[in-house]
Amino acid sequence: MIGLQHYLVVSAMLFVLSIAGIMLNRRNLILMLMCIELMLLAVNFNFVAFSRHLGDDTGQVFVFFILTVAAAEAAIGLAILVTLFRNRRTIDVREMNEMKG
Amino acid sequence: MGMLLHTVLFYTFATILIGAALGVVFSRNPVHAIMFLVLAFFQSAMLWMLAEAEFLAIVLVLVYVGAVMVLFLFVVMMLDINVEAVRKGLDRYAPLGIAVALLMAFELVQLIWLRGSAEFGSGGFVPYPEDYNNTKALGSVLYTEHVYAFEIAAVILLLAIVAAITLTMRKRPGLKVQNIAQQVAVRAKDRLRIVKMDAEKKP
Amino acid sequence: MLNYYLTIVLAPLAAAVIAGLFGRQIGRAGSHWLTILAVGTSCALSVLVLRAMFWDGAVSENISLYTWAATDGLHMEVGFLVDRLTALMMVVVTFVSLMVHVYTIGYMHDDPGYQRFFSYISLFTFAMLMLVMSNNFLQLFFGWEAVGLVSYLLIGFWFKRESAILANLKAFLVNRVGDFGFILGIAGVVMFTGSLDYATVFSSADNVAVQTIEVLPGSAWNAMTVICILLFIGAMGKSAQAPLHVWLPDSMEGPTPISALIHAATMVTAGIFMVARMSPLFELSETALAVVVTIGAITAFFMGLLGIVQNDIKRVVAYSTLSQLGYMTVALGASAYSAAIFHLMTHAFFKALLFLAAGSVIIAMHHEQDIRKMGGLRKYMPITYWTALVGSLALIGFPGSSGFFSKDLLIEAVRESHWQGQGAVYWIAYLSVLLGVFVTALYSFRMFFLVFHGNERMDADTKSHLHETPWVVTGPLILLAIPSALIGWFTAGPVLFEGYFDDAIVVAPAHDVLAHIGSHVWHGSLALVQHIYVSPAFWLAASGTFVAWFLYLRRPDIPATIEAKMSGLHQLLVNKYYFDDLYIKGFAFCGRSFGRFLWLKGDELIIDGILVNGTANTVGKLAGVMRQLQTGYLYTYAFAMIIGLTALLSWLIWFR
Amino acid sequence: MTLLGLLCVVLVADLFVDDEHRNVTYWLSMASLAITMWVLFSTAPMERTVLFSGAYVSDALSQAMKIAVVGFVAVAFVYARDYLRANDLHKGEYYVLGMFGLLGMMIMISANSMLSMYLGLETLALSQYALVAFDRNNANSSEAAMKYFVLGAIASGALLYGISWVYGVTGTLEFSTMAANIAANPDMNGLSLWFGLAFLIVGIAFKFGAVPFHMWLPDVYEGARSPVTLYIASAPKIAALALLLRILVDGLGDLHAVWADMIMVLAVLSLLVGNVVAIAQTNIKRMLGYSTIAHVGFILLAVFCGTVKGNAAALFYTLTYIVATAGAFGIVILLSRRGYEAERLSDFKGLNARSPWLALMMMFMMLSLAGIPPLVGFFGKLNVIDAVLSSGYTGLAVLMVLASVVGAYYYLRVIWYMYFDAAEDQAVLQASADTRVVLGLNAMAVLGLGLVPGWLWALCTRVLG
Amino acid sequence: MNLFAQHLLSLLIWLPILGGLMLIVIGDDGNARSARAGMMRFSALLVTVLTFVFSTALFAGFDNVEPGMQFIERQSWIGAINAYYYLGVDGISTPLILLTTFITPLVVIAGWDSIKPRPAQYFAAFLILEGLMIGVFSALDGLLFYVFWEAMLVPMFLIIGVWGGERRVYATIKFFLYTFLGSVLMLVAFIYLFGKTGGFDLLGFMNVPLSLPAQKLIFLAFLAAFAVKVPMWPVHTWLPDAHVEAPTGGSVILAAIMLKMGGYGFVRLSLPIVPDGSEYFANFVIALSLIAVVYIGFVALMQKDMKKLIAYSSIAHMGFVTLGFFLFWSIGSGTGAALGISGGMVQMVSHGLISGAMFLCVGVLYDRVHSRQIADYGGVANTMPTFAAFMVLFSMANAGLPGTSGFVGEFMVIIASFKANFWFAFLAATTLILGAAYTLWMVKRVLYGEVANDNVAKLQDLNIREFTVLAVLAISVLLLGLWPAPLVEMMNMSIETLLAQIAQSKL
Repeated sequence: MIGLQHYLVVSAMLFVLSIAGIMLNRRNLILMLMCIELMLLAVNFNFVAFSRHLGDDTGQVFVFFILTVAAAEAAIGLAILVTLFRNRRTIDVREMNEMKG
Repeated sequence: MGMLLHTVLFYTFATILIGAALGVVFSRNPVHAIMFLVLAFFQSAMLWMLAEAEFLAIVLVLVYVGAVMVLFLFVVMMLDINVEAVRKGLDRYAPLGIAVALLMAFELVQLIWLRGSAEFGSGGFVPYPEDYNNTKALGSVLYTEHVYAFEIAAVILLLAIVAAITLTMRKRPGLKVQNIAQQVAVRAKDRLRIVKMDAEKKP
Repeated sequence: MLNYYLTIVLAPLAAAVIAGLFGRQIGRAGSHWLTILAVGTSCALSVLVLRAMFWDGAVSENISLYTWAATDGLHMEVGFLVDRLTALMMVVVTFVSLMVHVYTIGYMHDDPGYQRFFSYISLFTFAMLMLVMSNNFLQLFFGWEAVGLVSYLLIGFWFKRESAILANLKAFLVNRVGDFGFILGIAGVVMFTGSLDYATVFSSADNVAVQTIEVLPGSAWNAMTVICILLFIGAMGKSAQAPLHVWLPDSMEGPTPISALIHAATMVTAGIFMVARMSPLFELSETALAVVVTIGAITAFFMGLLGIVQNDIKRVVAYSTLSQLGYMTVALGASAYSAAIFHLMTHAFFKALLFLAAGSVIIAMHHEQDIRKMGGLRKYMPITYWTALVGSLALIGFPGSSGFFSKDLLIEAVRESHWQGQGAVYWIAYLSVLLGVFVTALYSFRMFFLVFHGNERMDADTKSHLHETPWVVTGPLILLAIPSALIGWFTAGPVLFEGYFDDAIVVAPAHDVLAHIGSHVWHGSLALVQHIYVSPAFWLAASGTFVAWFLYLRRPDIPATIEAKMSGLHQLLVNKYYFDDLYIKGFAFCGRSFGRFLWLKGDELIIDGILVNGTANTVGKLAGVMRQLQTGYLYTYAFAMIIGLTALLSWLIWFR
Repeated sequence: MTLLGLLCVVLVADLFVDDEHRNVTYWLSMASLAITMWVLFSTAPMERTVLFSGAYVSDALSQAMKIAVVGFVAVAFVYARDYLRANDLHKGEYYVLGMFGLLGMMIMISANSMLSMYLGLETLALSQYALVAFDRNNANSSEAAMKYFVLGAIASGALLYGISWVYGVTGTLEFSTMAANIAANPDMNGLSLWFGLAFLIVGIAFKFGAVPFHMWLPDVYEGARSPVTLYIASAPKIAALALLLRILVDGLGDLHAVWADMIMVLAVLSLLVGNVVAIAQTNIKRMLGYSTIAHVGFILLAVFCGTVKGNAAALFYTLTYIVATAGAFGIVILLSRRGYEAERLSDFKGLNARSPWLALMMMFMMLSLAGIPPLVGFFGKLNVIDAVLSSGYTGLAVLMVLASVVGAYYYLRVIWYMYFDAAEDQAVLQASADTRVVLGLNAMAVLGLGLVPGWLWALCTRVLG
Repeated sequence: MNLFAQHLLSLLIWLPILGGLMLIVIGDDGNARSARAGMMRFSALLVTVLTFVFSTALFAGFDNVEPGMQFIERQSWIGAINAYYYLGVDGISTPLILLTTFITPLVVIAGWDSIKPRPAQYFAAFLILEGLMIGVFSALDGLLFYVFWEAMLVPMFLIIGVWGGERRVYATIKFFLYTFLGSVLMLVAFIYLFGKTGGFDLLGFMNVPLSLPAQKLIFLAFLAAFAVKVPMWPVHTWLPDAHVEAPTGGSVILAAIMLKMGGYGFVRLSLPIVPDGSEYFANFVIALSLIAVVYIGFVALMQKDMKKLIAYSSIAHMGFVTLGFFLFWSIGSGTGAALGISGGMVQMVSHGLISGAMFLCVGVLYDRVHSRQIADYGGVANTMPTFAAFMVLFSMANAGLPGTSGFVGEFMVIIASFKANFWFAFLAATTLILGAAYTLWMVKRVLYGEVANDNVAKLQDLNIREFTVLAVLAISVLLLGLWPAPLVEMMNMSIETLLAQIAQSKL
């Protein structure tokens, strides 16, 4: 019987993968942003699963708002990315260490 | 829908989902990664369908695949990132990273699968009643119970617009822009000068 | 009488303050007239006081002036105890001081620090009077240190001279070693009697004598012994007893008048006075008395020996002073306090005389002090010659002179104390003082002959200027020569045997050697002189004088031969038994090295370097290392967050 | 209260149109802040009311915090204006975004459910990201914004993941219901909930900048233009405290035993890392960033106690800390001029000779941050230590004071540069009258609150009681 | 008059502080010679002298037989934590307040024209410092005490840092952090006691029962604060540095008054609040004190810098203070304990005068030659006879010569410590030798001898200002040495009260 735990496990794996992606990614920022999207997806999975498990629609409403915010977030994130690119002509994470210490 | 079919479909979609996620994480080319991400979103939508959360499944596809991913793609294309700047093998800290990730995965699975069964039971979801309409149910609470959140969400979108424009819009000095008022206010004499001259030079 | 006492004490102080602060305004003559007037007043009043005590039989007075401080049941007061001991000391101090004041007019005539000098010696008189007139330990210590201060200032009077300022530092520090013991002794007195007042302390002395104190773990020493020895350490410093004697010869760097006043007649005898004053305490500890007698004997004999090899006229007299102080100390140890004080008095006169005579010679010689460059001065300086002869004879104990009475009876007392069977130390002490007589005669007349007789060894220029010194110099010489010669005749009896000191000096009957002598030996001054031939001391003195005559006038080549033959001994004597080397190269050097070690290694290296700055540097380095963690790379940041998250999760799952 | 939110929104919309006349924007936003403040005061002491189906709460705490955030944002605006004008950055967006952020903070402060909390948080976060990147021609700003954004997104991802677990276990998003559910059903207080809690703490700690979730903070402080740094360093800390108090105390108060330990570890690490690494800094903004981390340690330790006293101490500490920090950044801003950021520590050299007034005020700020009486920072520390000690943690108290000794060094260094060294830069310092007045008031507040801190402390205790 | 007496302490605290603020507000024009700077100086002098004049009312109105506090003022300050603006003095604090008000005008005069840059700020710092120091001595509320205690660091930090010598930054930061480190631990102890009593009343602290472990910890916290301030070995190393680098006035205040706060803290806080803790650690403190006397005595001997030498001698002298304070338990029954405490107190006052005077003497030389190295002098007495007379006097006082104030405290403490243990007294008494050795050796090298170099040859003797300052100090040193009774009697009753408190176990 496919139930809550299955969904949670899928979600957990997505979450861990996204985290791994952020940690291991040494290349460009866009991938990082994508991993973040993946992470939010994992979160949404959890909400959907719990919402269904509890029989409470609030969880799904939450997902709705997360999707909205994530869209706004993506927009701002990409805008920042663009300004960064304009200033530096690169989005390589390895070259982004002007400030440190 | 049979139980077995349900199970098979779940595992199929879940496998593809995880595979797609791996693809996102490990693909060399950003465009490929985006495509993998799109795939992952589709699979998620499928799984949510299986869980009878149709509205969100549709929204996910529409909003994410339709808008956000396109935005990503757009940015990737616009910035024209050199795909060759790929990693030459993983960084030396990668093993540590992987170990941490595995540890966390282990802990989460431990929680969900081994200890969680006691807390959540191992049964499936409670199916909705026959006349349940997911979209309608969500819609009905969204504007009543969650109107406050809804308004804030609106503000956030406004904020995102303001922010994105602030950050990216700029007036290029060389850009030619119409000035309607000026155009309307134009008088003929400003543009046209009538010059009287002889049709032919007198000999 | 209180007004008398206050005047005696305060007149010199006032004079000192005025001469010191306003010396420029009142001028040179103003300064010396003022101070001489003040000290003269003191002297006159002191004589009145003595007369009241001696002839009118006035009782001793114990007056408290004001409460210095009172806390915790301990009343620290300032006051006077004037008894016969005090009265005698007052006269001695003020008289010698007066003589020295007058003498100074001549001696310091050309010195730019004229007023300062008068201020100092007047201040000294005040301090010394405070010391002797005190009725409590606090004030005693005040006077004790104050005379030390003035001594310090006066030794370094010519502060441009490196040797002088070294000598005054040395004098002060060595005195401080003594004071170190002294103040501990006072603390002991307070601990066991709860009072600083003489009367209270003496009345509870018996009680103290039966108590013990644990100085070393497990030891139970008699409290009185500990206190007395500690007090005596103070006396050793001030009265320059071996091994704390080293400052006194060096103190001759000061002007001669103060050598006479401070380093011969008065201040150095403060220790003797103090022990005599503390006789009620010392009498209760035979151990302490034995220590006193030992130290005294060592000083008396060995310091005298050093006088033989000295060539500086003042240093010879200084070593003689050391030796004579040793005699007094031996007398104290033999419980013959009166004999010690009596010798103190006669010594004050004749030694001041000798010093002033030496000063007179020095003036005449234009500040040349080496006796090898003198000789035959008799004909140039008759007054000085005769007075010096009186002084020397008194010093060696020529029958009939004041020194004769005091010294002979002192030796007799030591012999008697030996008879009482107080241990072997008294035997040795007796031998020391006896042999010391010979030594005394030897060095005294060595100097006398070398200075006043024989060839004139000075250079021609000096010779052409030789003449007798002015009356302000010779006057005091004459005035001092009189008591030096005569005072013994009519004071020996009353002071020593007829109970002059009354209750001022307490002697346990078992120790009372003077009473024994008084009843068995003493038959009056004249009788003593008449029976001189039975006294070994007389013969020893005579032979000493003879040897001196033989070696230094008759056969001046012999001393050189002896020097060469016994070069080891000679070196030992010339180097003063290497005490100075021990102190300067030993203690002082070790102290400085130790200080440097503690400073550089302890403070700078360990505490500051390792602990304080080390900690600061470690934190700084840590900061440097920790900021490396902030690489600037986004993935590091994310990594840190995720590690943090994972750590929290792990802790929850496994450790909670 | 929602009125208020709407008011902001409306004003923001108004202002948005109006970015031709910069000063108008400034005065309009100041006016709107004033109105907001007036509304807040006029509705001031009220009973705890919950609105919007449990999404919104208004109580004494929220009133107090809102007044504070509005005030601090206004101060930030005042300090910012001249700087922005001088650096060709005087665009309406600073104020607009700032007011969006303010709105986010107020939402957070009044949130009674995870949903509104999250939305408020995002409102604040998004406007902050944009503010940091505000000077879009500045590479460092963009870099800082990017770092902030990515890490912030991760943190909010973690927070959301935590929220989902808490939701899954307790079945509700509302704090009061959540607390009631947990109290009614002790079984819920299990590992699953704790896991959710751990993720929540990551989100909260990030917002505060607690070690090891602090990495963004120095870079952002440094990279952002000074007025933005000032903004970020001030009011949002109150919002973060609201986040912490609402979730951990209101919602999950019964789990105190679990979260206290985690908070304590984070706090101790923050104290040590913040104070130690700040020593090595040469950039004053970065240094103040690390100092913030250290102060966060104090705030967290106060909350760690789990007592009313502790929470009140945290609030008091946060408020007083912001007063001093705002002043410090205000002076940093004032020292900067066109094309010149006075952000190196050495820029402060000889300030006493150039302007004794500024030096004196900066000294007040630094001493307050270092916790030297009678300045107000001392009483903040006093209250926190009191709270920690009365909960019985002597060792922690000792650690705190030792850390503050280490911390004193780098604050003293600023004073040292200002007073003991000769000036490298002789440019004349000028500031508009209102800036001077506000700065003066700021310094007076640091001193005056230190002399009579009683009422503020009483207030903090009351709103949390 | 009654109103005056009721608010006398407040007046003493706030008059200088407000005066200082006024100086800051008015400021100077950076020119030390201008009329405006001159006005600043005069106002500073006026304020300090006024303060001193008012403080004599404290002396006049002091009741020697009152066992408790006098001149009490009590106002609620921070109601929420029961902190009060609570002032009051007894026989222990009054002498120190008088010392403060006495020394500060002298310091102002001493800095008259040797301070070139920013004179207004300089004098303001001293005025504020004075108020804060008086505050420390008169605060009866723990929090108030701490506020004054800590705030005091700031002006001193600036005085050393701004007007100090070559390595002033190192010295002043070291000074600040060292003392700050000590005092924050005291703060923890205060807060703990607050938790126990619900208020910050020091007298309340004295009455609250405390377990032995708690007492030990509190004692150690107090020790950290006071030992650094005193300073005791081995936390003394800030002092030589601070003294060397500080301007003359700073050194004087530091040595004369700030060090006394440590000693004051011991008698006001450690002993009565944690008697059993004090008993437990008494021998430890005594050991440290004796180490200070002996060890530091040797270290002082080798110093090449006059100020450093005096600084080290201060440490050694302050060793007597702590020694005297902690003798109670070794003495046991009977008299002696009060003697030790009185001795320590007298030593504090006297050391305030003497070390201040010594630093002023060095300042006189420094102003002329700009060197503090002993080696740069020699034969100063030739060119500056008056100065030499003063310096010899103060050196003798420093060496503890009877008749000067330096003797009184040492004498009392040695007597008391003999009662406690022979070896305590033995080690303490070594100061007679060591103190004389390092002080007089310095005197010898600086004052005596031939004129050493051109700088010395060009020296001018004291001007009227310097003469006044030194003369006033000299008179007070002698007066206190010849008649300490008024001072001692002022303290007797309070010390008795204190001993009663110490004897009462709080377990």
